[in-house]
Amino acid sequence: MAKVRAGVAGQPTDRANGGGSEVAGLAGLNRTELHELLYQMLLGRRFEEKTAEAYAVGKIGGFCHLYIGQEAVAVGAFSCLRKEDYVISAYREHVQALVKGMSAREVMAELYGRSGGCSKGKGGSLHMSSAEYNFMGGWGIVGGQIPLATGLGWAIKYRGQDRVCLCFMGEAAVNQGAFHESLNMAALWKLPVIYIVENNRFGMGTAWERASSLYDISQKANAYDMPAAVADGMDVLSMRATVLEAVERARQDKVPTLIEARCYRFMGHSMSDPVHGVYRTREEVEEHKARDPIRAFADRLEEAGLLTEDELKALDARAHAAADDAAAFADGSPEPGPEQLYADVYAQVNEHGRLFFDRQNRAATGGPQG
Amino acid sequence: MAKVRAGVAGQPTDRANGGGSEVAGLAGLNRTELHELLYQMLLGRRFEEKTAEAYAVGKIGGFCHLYIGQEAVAVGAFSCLRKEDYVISAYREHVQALVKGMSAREVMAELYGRSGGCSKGKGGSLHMSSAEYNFMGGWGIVGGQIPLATGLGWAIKYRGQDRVCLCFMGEAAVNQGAFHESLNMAALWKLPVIYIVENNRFGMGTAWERASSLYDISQKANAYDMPAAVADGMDVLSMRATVLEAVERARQDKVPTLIEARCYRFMGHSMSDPVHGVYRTREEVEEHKARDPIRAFADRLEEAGLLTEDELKALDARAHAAADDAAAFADGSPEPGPEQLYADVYAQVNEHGRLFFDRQNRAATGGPQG
Amino acid sequence: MAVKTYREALNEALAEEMRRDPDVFLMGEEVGRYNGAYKVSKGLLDEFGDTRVVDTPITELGFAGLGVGAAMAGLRPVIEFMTHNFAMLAWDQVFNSAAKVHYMTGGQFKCPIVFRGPDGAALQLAAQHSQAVEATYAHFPGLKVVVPGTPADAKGLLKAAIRDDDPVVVLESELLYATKGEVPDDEDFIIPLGVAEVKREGQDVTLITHGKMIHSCLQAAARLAQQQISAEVIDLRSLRPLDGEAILRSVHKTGRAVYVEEGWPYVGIGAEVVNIIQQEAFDYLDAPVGRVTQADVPMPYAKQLEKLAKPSVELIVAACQQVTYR
Amino acid sequence: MAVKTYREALNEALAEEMRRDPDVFLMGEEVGRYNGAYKVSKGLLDEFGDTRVVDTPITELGFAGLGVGAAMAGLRPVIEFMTHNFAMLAWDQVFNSAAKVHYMTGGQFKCPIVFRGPDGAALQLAAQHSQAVEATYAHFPGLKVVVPGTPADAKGLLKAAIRDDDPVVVLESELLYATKGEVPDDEDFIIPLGVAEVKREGQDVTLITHGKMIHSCLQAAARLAQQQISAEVIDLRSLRPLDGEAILRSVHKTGRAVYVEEGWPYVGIGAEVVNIIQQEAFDYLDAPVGRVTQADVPMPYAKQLEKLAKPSVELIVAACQQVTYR
Ligand SMILES: Cc1ncc(C[n+]2csc(CCOP(=O)(O)OP(=O)(O)O)c2C)c(N)n1
Ligand SMILES: Cc1ncc(C[n+]2csc(CCOP(=O)(O)OP(=O)(O)O)c2C)c(N)n1
Ligand SMILES: [Mg+2]
Ligand SMILES: [Mg+2]
Repeated sequence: MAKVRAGVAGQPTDRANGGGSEVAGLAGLNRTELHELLYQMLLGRRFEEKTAEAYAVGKIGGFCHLYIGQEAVAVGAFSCLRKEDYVISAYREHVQALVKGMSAREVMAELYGRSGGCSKGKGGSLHMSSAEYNFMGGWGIVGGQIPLATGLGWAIKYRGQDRVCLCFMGEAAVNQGAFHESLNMAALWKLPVIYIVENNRFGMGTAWERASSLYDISQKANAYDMPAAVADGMDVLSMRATVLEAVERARQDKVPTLIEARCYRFMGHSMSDPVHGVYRTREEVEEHKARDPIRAFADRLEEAGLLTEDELKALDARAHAAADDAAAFADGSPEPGPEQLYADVYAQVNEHGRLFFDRQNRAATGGPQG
Repeated sequence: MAKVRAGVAGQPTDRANGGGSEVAGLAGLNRTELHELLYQMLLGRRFEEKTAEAYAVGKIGGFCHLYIGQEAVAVGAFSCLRKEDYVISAYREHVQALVKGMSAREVMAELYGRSGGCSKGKGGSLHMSSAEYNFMGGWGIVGGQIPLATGLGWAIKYRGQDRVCLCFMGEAAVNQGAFHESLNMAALWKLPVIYIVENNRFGMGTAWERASSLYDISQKANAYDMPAAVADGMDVLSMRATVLEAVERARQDKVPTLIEARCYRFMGHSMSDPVHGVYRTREEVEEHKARDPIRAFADRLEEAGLLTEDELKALDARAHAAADDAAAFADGSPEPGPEQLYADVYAQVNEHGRLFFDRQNRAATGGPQG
Repeated sequence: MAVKTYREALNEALAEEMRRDPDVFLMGEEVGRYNGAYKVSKGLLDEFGDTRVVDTPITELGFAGLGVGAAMAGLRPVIEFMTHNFAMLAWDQVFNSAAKVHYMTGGQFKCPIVFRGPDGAALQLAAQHSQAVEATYAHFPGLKVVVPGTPADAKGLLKAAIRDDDPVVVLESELLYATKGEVPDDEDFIIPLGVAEVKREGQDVTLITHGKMIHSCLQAAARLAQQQISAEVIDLRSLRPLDGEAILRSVHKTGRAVYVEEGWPYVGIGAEVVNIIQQEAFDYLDAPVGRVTQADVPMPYAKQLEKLAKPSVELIVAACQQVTYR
Repeated sequence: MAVKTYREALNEALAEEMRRDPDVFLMGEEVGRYNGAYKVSKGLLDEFGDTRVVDTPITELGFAGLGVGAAMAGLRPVIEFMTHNFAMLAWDQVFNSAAKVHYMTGGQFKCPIVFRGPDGAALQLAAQHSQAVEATYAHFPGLKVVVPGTPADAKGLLKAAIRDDDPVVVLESELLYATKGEVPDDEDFIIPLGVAEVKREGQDVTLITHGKMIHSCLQAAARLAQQQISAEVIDLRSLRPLDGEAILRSVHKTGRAVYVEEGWPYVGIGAEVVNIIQQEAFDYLDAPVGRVTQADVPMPYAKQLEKLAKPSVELIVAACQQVTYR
């Protein structure tokens, strides 16, 4: 997203939050940059649709959590980042990996469990990551990534780097002790971490108000004397404006921020979960789908004369093509060989002693003897 | 403390907070009740002094954390309780055990590791408890008792009982995830638990402001939409008034409260820690000692004409006698026999299978063969 | 007797015990309105209401500890961990509270609590969601640990666990929930903790195992039978207490044994069973006790790698051939 | 060589590695201004300042996870747990994060972190403060685990752990901090992970052990010598990687072995060592491998009970007599 970022360096943040309606652009972004935001959202959507298809035919296994409906959150937020900034997230992270810069190919191949995947097929849906793009991972333990994010912020400060760390979590993770412990340390030590709570209303089947005694997530920041903000997670420009402010504060003053992004999950919790059911009605889902963040942003650009129907079609075609290409690549990527079973358990395989203890398995797979 | 409690049922809580200066009493308590409060504090003080002596000559071992300086917190708070109310605490709990009603003998014998101890010598300093008095224990894991307190509150509500649970913790425990998870559940489910943070300024050698990004502990309650209050933990009547209000709220509305009791630890963190050192100066300690809660309360009673010098001496003599008697009892109480090693690991020793696996040890100690 | 799924058997055990004893309640993530992440608690919210079937926030440490506190007050909580992978967040409360409270209070407070949920791998859930952690639970005195492998065992062991006065960890399995088997109807059907079962009789080699792996062992035994190797399959069912006699009886007969488990090898349950056999049946042994376990690696996601990582019927057969020198 | 305490040896290891590599930092409760709860980090705050010697709030899960994040970013954190009893609060980050991140990212992120602190019992600290938990750590692939028993080993192993690119758990001991021994001065003195040491040579029986128990084993060996039983004492030092060869070499010679450990017996390290010996030296064994461990109970507070609960020199001697049939 380097292109977009470059366009807005130094823009006053209050202008960024909607409003600016000169035909030249919107929210301080020019036409190309706005199209890029739209494209990223479309890419995410098409990629996830492709993922759902592949899952349905058994090419992808395990747990698989789609991001459909929440694209504006990642696209808006990451448009404020540089390549060297860190992002860490939970398990609903395929699209975030893409938006951080990872190729659709390596993400899809990882979903397919193939050696061309970003983690050679060892991580899968829950554990996308890229050392190159500083996408530090998908984490499968709810809240487990929050202390890690705090550590990434710690490392930035330790080294005096001009970086920030963005930490994504679902709203249900806020109730974990890890959240509390991390935010206190980040505020106490002034770490450049922006904690973004994607409040899509539900943790599996539990609505937020059934899990938390306080409704307003951003107010939790007061317990740590930390700045906070609320963003409309269905509006890519609102996300961008809110995160931009937090990122600037983090870069300049090394101060963390807690952001609640109010959004909605259009799909079931995971591929095995129905879209609606005991915990929400079809009507509720439909109501939110009417506020589809991609449709809404495209409409807004069209109304402002910043997007034509043909341009939209072209962007969408590009997104479709990228998703198709990713799937084709994944299909052709070889399965990891048996020698991969024991590879990567350790970074440093000791020449002394035994690190592994299952001779039988090792013999069967050609695993290490050390 | 049944006597004191009986005297104040239905007293308006604002009167309780100091002020009331008719010679008949103070803060809604009559002379006898006030003397009882003073006696409890004296008992705690003399008991702990005796404990320190016994520790110095090796009659008590392990970790040992004294309560000297904090007596007003427990005495004021527990004066609002009934016998059936639950209390649970951390490891600085000898005096709390006494004030909840346990005999000085069983607490001292436990410190001595003798069979006459409340836990037959198996728990020691960190783990005082009494099923009879609903003193649910000293806990050695910082913050570990907070979820348990929440469960005691849950049990009260589950059974529709007219009880409350008081949970004590040091201020350093507030940073633990267990605090966050527990307070959320207690507020969400409206459990009758009163969380009392004894803010004695330090967790071992770490001053509160070096461990928390927010200074005001009571404000942390906002994150859970929970009522909160601050009490002067050096003033037994302030403690009493604050806790009384919370207890009434808990009994009537089943609502939890977070109370910060500001106090000070006169001794080192534990018996092996010097009173002052790298983390605080002798002057700071002396300054706080000048506000000794026992001296201050006695002075106040004397000024109000509610206590004579002779009465004070008599109360103190009683406290000394109780502490001496406890030590004598403990000295005479037998050590637990070897058969105790395997007793109580399980409440239900199964007749099938083996529960224990160290034949050698079991043979040596006459332990169970099952 | 009726044929039921493992899931239904657990559900019945919960419902029956909740009907029988008003102090029993179920608490965990999604156990109520969602009917359980794996539908084990289906219908219980409707029958028992929301003080007895309680949806929690995602706070494993907190609600596990809440359960311990409630148990100290005399209730009988059943705490569901959505999986035991997440229970690690709560292990302080399991090991430092539940396992110790009765001892360190000199027997004043019982802790009749059940911690249950699926353990071990399902399919392609990768490293953080595929761990079999029974070796860790079983190590701690103060806990009891059971691992049912069939619907009948699931029902009988869970009921026994709920009625027990000590903390019991029940390790279920995602891949077993849909499996079927005969389950006794008797409302007091209980499988006492600490009683193993011979799931198949044999003469030449003893396959000792627990939980899901009994099915792999039974398959292996069938294949071995074709090779004229007669394998006895012993399902321990309970890891603490442990039915050492059942192990020894069989090893005295066969002189050869293989331990099969889903967990990692190093310091696994199998290591301890080897220890018991060599301590107490040293002179009966004709060959070292074999072991088949998960590969000593975090679980990989890719399907083929995962398959290689899991203890397979092939490896079990091979281990039996090895200890019988065939 | 100079005589130093175990505490000083650890302190030197930290200081030397921090001087050598600016990416190394120490974080934990009371490590800074207080100089460490057990004074292991004495003087380090003064020398290295408060970004490299960091006092934390009491939030074990949080700062352990912070360390893992920092390690993923390329730093080399040394995380001190005031004791490993409290580390249970952080085990999710140790087992689900540190032990798995390298594998599940396909090798993209290393996790060069050290988790250190005292393990096992001191004196009369009761059930929640007296646990030896190495069996649990060692079970998880992805971790390395070392347990130094002497000052020299403490220094050499901690330095090796800090330089290692994987997460290493270092289990120290409160009761050893003040013990003394010769420590090499060389700043590059390293004891490679996975190399055991013969602490005393002998012919009749092999005492295998780790950590604090080597001292009890050496005492037992001295007493056994008076009874004309020559015991060899092997200190494993590192539990993962494990020097299996050293075990087998000695057992081949003596034909008899006893494992001694401070932890609980059931599914303990000793069980696995028994397993290895019976797998790989079956034909050399003249008697079942003996074991001496903590009693299978939570640690009691009372002095006499605690003494009974701990593995004693007497029990070690008795176990050696038993396996040598004397
Ligand atoms: C510690 C832990 N507990 C439980 C789970 C099972 N689980 C996976 S996702 C989830 C819901 C999380 O909801 P939220 O944080 O709001 O994220 P969302 O799925 O809405 O993106 C649960 C309970 C888990 N993975 N980790
Ligand atoms: C989980 C855990 N971490 C660390 C410790 C070691 N420790 C014992 S007391 C203590 C300080 C606690 O301070 P605070 O909560 O303020 O209570 P106080 O001692 O002041 O009463 C620490 C760090 C522990 N017992 N448990
Ligand atoms: Mg959510
Ligand atoms: Mg304190």
